[in-house]
Amino acid sequence: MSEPDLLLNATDIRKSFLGLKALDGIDFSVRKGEIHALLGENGAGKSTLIKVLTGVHKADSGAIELNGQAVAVRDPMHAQQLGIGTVYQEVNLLPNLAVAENLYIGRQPRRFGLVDTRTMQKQAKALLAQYDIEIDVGAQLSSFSIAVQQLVAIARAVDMSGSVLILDEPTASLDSHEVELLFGVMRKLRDRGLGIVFITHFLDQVYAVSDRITVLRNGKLVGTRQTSDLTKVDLVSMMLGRTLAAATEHGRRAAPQPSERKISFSDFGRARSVAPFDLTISAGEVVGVAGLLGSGRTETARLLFGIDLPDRGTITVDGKPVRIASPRDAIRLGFGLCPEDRKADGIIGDLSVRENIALALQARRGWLRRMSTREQTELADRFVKALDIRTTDIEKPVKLLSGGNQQKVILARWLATQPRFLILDEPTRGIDVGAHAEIIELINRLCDEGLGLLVISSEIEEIVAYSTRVRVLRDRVHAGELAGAEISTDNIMRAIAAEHGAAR
Amino acid sequence: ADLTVGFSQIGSESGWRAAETSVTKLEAEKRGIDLKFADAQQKQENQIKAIRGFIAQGVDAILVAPVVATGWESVLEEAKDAEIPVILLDRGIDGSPDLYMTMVASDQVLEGKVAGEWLVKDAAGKECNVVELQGTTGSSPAINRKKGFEEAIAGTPTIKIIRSQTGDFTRAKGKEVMEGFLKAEGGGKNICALYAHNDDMAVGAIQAIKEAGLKPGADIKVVSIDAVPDIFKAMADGEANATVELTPNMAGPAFDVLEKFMADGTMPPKQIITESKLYTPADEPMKVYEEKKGLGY
Amino acid sequence: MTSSRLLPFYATLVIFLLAYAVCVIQFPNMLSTRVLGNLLTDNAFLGIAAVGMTFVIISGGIDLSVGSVIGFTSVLIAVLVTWYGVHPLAAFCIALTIATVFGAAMGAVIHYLDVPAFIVTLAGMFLARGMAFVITTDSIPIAHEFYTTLHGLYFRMPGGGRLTLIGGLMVIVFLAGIVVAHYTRFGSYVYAIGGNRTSAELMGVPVARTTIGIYALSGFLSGLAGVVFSLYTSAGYSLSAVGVELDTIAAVVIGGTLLTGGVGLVAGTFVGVIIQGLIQTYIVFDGTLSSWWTKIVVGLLLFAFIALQRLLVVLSARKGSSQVATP
Amino acid sequence: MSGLVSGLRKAAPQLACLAVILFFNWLAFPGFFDLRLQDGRLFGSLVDVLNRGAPVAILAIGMTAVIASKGVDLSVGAVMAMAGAVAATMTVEGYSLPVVLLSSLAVGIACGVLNGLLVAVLELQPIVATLILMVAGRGIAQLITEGVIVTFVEPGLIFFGTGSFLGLPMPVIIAAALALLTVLVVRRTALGMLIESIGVNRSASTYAGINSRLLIVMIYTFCGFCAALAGIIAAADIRGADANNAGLWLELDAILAVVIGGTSLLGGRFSILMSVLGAIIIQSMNTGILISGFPPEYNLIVKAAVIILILLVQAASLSGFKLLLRPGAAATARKAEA
Ligand SMILES: Nc1ncnc2c1ncn2[C@@H]1O[C@H](COP(=O)(O)OP(=O)(O)OP(=O)(O)O)[C@@H](O)[C@H]1O
Ligand SMILES: Nc1ncnc2c1ncn2[C@@H]1O[C@H](COP(=O)(O)OP(=O)(O)OP(=O)(O)O)[C@@H](O)[C@H]1O
Ligand SMILES: [Mg+2]
Ligand SMILES: [Mg+2]
Repeated sequence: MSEPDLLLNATDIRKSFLGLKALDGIDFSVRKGEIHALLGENGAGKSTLIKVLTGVHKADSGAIELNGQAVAVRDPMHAQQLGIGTVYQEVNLLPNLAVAENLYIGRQPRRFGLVDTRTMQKQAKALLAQYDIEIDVGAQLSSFSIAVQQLVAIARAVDMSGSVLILDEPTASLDSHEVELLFGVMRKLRDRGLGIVFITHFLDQVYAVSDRITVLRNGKLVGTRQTSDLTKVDLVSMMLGRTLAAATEHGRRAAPQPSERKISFSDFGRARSVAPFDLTISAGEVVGVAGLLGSGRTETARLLFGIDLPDRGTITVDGKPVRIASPRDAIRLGFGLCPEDRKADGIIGDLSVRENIALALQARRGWLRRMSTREQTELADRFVKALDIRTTDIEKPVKLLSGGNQQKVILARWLATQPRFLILDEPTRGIDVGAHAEIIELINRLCDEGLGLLVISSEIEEIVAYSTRVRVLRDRVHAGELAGAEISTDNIMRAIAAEHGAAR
Repeated sequence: ADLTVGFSQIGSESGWRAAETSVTKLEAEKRGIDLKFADAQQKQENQIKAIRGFIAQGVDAILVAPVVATGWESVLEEAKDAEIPVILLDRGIDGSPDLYMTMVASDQVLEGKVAGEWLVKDAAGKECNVVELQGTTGSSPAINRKKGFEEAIAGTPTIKIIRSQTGDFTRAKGKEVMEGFLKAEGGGKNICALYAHNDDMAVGAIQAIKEAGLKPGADIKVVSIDAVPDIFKAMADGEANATVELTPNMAGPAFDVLEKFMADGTMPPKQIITESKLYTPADEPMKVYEEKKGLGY
Repeated sequence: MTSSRLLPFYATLVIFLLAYAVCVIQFPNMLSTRVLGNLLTDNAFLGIAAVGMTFVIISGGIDLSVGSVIGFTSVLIAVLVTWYGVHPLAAFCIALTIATVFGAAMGAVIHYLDVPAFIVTLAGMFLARGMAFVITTDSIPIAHEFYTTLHGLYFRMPGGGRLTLIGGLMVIVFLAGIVVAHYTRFGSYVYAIGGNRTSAELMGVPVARTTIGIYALSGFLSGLAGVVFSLYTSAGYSLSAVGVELDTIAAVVIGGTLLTGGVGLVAGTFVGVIIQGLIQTYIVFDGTLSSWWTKIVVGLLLFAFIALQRLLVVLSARKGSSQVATP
Repeated sequence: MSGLVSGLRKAAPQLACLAVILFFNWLAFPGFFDLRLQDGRLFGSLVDVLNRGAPVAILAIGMTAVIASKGVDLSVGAVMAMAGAVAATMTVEGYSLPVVLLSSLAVGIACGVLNGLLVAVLELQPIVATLILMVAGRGIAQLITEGVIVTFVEPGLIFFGTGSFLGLPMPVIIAAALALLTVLVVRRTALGMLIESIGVNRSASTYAGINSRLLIVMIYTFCGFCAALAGIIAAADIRGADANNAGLWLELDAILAVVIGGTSLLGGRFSILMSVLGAIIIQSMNTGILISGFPPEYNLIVKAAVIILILLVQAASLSGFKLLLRPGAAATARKAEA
């Protein structure tokens, strides 16, 4: 009954978590030689579907066929044996192992029964070269940035996928160069006859590579279409269940009135981290930070927020000199930072959504002045509504939320402190179009109220969309700044590419 | 010539042990012996290490208070090869007597027997239910003192051990276990005597008996072993009835024979058994208490 | 780059050499083959058990049953050989099998019931010691000619030191441990589980099999340590090796392995064991410390070693790479 | 009211275990549940369980905070010995009771601060950091007493071990008061949440502005305080300081109590009252062993069996009995967090 070129066919998949129907009768199929985009809002059930397909979760009901034969995928190892390679949403690698070991664990080349490290490293080098990564594959994975780790995860999954490759938001925090490389690889694999499942929130990327689109909403299947038959507007309304008013194109903010309320960092730097730089952020300003992977953007943020201490430089807030020796000092001055690595530095997984949102505010108040549970609940309720955080209730441990919703929780944590200066490192990573628009709108509104913002993003369109100034980093040096009408995708690209550094 | 002697002590798990250590140091000082002391913290492997260390240092003689009877052959063999005489303190070891020069020890079985015989005499044919506080499970004094006591009462069917549990040689456990015994035996009404493998446990148990509203020494007789100062105080207060002395001065006789051997090569007898003297309230307990207090118990 | 992982190991090694030099300056006798031979022989059982503990700790677990299993095997062997006349080799096989199965069972409970290793192995610790008591509370000497033969197997080094069979066995176990940790898939699984169990599972690491294997290995090596202990003392005693688990954990950790799992070296553990032996030897050579000062000094030396190690690691990390430590 | 109900539901497996153990105790000794009032004081095996369990319960209260912060404190036993030694020697030397108590508690606090600094500032692994004091601390305690059991007769100090108040033994009163006070402080201030937060993810907590270093030092300090309190009680109970044996191996009992109470050794969510319940379970088992009349060689086997029983009950109640029938269910549950 199945089509001949059907690789993977899942029918009527159901899965619920404690009464929450995460998947409610989903049909999903992957054909030979296609790239199939799986789309939907945050919490729609995309990752859950992937986990069911790869044996992480057991479906409550439903059937999965692989190459026309019914299979019951026992666990991820079994899925791998069946030729399904997967990159899960959060980077699920082993930071304490070498890069090469991460790529080959469980299938290391052996000589005389022992692992042949030299061959393994040679193969690993060759594998990563396809993605333009030249790194010491013997070094620990944790010594590389999230983006590199993501690429390693992709390289590993691609290398292992015999027939199906599943990528759950692989491009979040990759820059356009890496994304292009990845698409190149995906197309090559498609031409070899693999079926690829691709989850993303970047609609441009969907149109750039995919052949078919399946949309989920609230755990239900909305439909599957040929990409060529579906316009962007229709796609968005399929995903959201409504049309998105004007949210897709947002006008650039005008530079705010020069204000006395400003924060200046001068001659700020740290050896082997970021070269000394000057940076001033006035109230109402949005400074975008652009640069290639490893150009020092995250390190700049860490420096500004007092996580790493500068070797040199001074800070003044509203003209008065201040000292920041820890994140606490920064927070006391009204700073906030949404970190890039939300799993490691952002969420407190076992605590509830409510507590996660209240945390920074509570920490600032000090332990003696506890926020009452009611106060916390009100706060959390307010932000759950404002940011449209999808959760069954605010007492749910935050680790059980979908990736994009976790990101929103962290954003809420900082907004709750009513900061005057907020640093966002890849803030829209994994956030869906609808929420994306809402968050940008929120940012705009906050800036109108006098918030200063520093946004680090790999998505240049996004930077163009809301920055009043753009800082460009190259090789750990603040290499240039664009303002006003200079800000455009082309100009930023050119600034990034100028004198291409030796770092990569 | 000054002698250098290595002393491998088990540890400092009890007041008696601490006293033995300080008496040994005192005796060595008195005789101008350079004593190398090593505390093994209850571990045989540490004692073996210590003995090997002494051999490597080239001491003139070694004193060992073996934590357990077995397991000394190969290390003592090495000492013999290095021609260093070894003297055992407190207890003997299994294995060839050639391995050591002599042993200065008490007879642990006898200690238990003396305690048991006292009880047999004291009970004078009346029914007597005894509860027993054992030492650390598996330790040789616990095994031997139990054995000796049981031998002594074997011929007297009126005396029965009704409960026996370990109190780990400590005061705290002695008290806790005694509390349990008292509860389980009708508030202590069924108990006529307590036999504790050491005084520390007895002292703890005496408190438990008092707290249960009974009179130790009268309602429940208390007999124990070691003769540490605190039990004499209890005896003076009429709360304990008998204790069997285990002298902490094992080193004195050891040094005596050693000096003689060094002087003219006299081989001592293989065993020097210390006295297991019984003390009762008749023996002027307060006087003994004062005597013993300075010894580092 | 790769050397950053070896850093704690080098630091430990340097500290050991320094400490040894200090000892020798104070007590020239300590520079003798006798002392070196003793370090190997006297710590053989500790070292062997510590190899197993290293794997357990790298995997993010802990095994508190080590000391009890040593005690249990030594009693079992003694009873089999002395009371039942079993040949020692056969007794070894029986004991090792039981110890391995015991470890595997603990691993299975840890994995399938998803309970902390701390608690499971604590129960294991009680159980093994309890079984030893039930077999017998007496200490049982072993007088079998096979033991005498084995005792005769040593290499006399110039200067009177002995490289004994059990000392050599420890070295072999360490070498094997290093190979398993770094050159087998099992070894990489151990590191993987310690790094992040969930990720390891998602990456297709056979977590169940590996966890059971790790504790089985630890059980086996504890059993082997028990065999060595029984050779060392020619006896079996239910109270032997009490608290050895803490010594092995300390050795493993001094050797630079993180208790949080995922990071560590078998070779580091070797240095850790030898350092502990050195502390003991130093105290014996000194010979003036009272019982209590012995404990205090052991604690202080332990602290000195660990603090120095951290200092070296932090200093060279600061010099070596651009890596910024997370707060 | 609903809080009580949900609390009871959460405690169901532990309460079930306790009930089973108490039932066996009753089988072994039919008078187990008897209580009688004498001289205004309650007597009975149940009171004994509480009384004997009090030191471990007090240790467990401090240990809970430490474990919730993803640490562990092995030194509590040694700190008990030190505090007891200080209390006893100072009493013998004639210092007044308040001075004695304060000094003794100060010793515990100092030890806690030391542990906290080693963990938070030097960033040593908690097990190792506290192992140092575990070894050295007992030595210091013996140094204070010079290896002797220092016996004292000061009724004021003894009252803390064997006195009674409101019909209950003092140790029980102290433990209960400490537990309630701690719960109050931890839940009425933000401390509880902050501790859980650093226990779950210290890095993220630092990013959120929590002073994790200070908090960790505070936690270990509190644990040291609890240990000192337990040490005073233990010494007062036997009217003497037994430096070598006081608190010996009690750190394991305390950790066990915390884990039985459901706090994960990996840090995070904790409950003080549940840890106290854990301590009571352990003591019921110990008392049961004492009154059962089994030969002592079987003590450890019984202990192991009870721990295994508790683990099984907990595991079963966590995910229903299907877990036992279908191995791997726990693993699947864990994977869900990926
Ligand atoms: N283990 C779990 N327990 C309870 N609820 C869960 C669990 N895993 C996922 N959920 C819930 O299931 C729903 C679907 O989550 P899923 O991660 O599949 O969303 P998603 O489509 O991948 O979203 P995103 O785009 O944000 O990644 C969410 O509401 C989430 O909170
Ligand atoms: N492609 C690469 N090859 C080798 N090393 C890289 C690469 N990309 C990043 N790195 C390393 O990763 C580390 C982290 O860089 P950092 O996080 O400051 O960069 P970033 O500009 O924030 O980039 P990202 O977008 O990854 O966050 C740096 O040490 C850098 O050298
Ligand atoms: Mg997702
Ligand atoms: Mg970055």
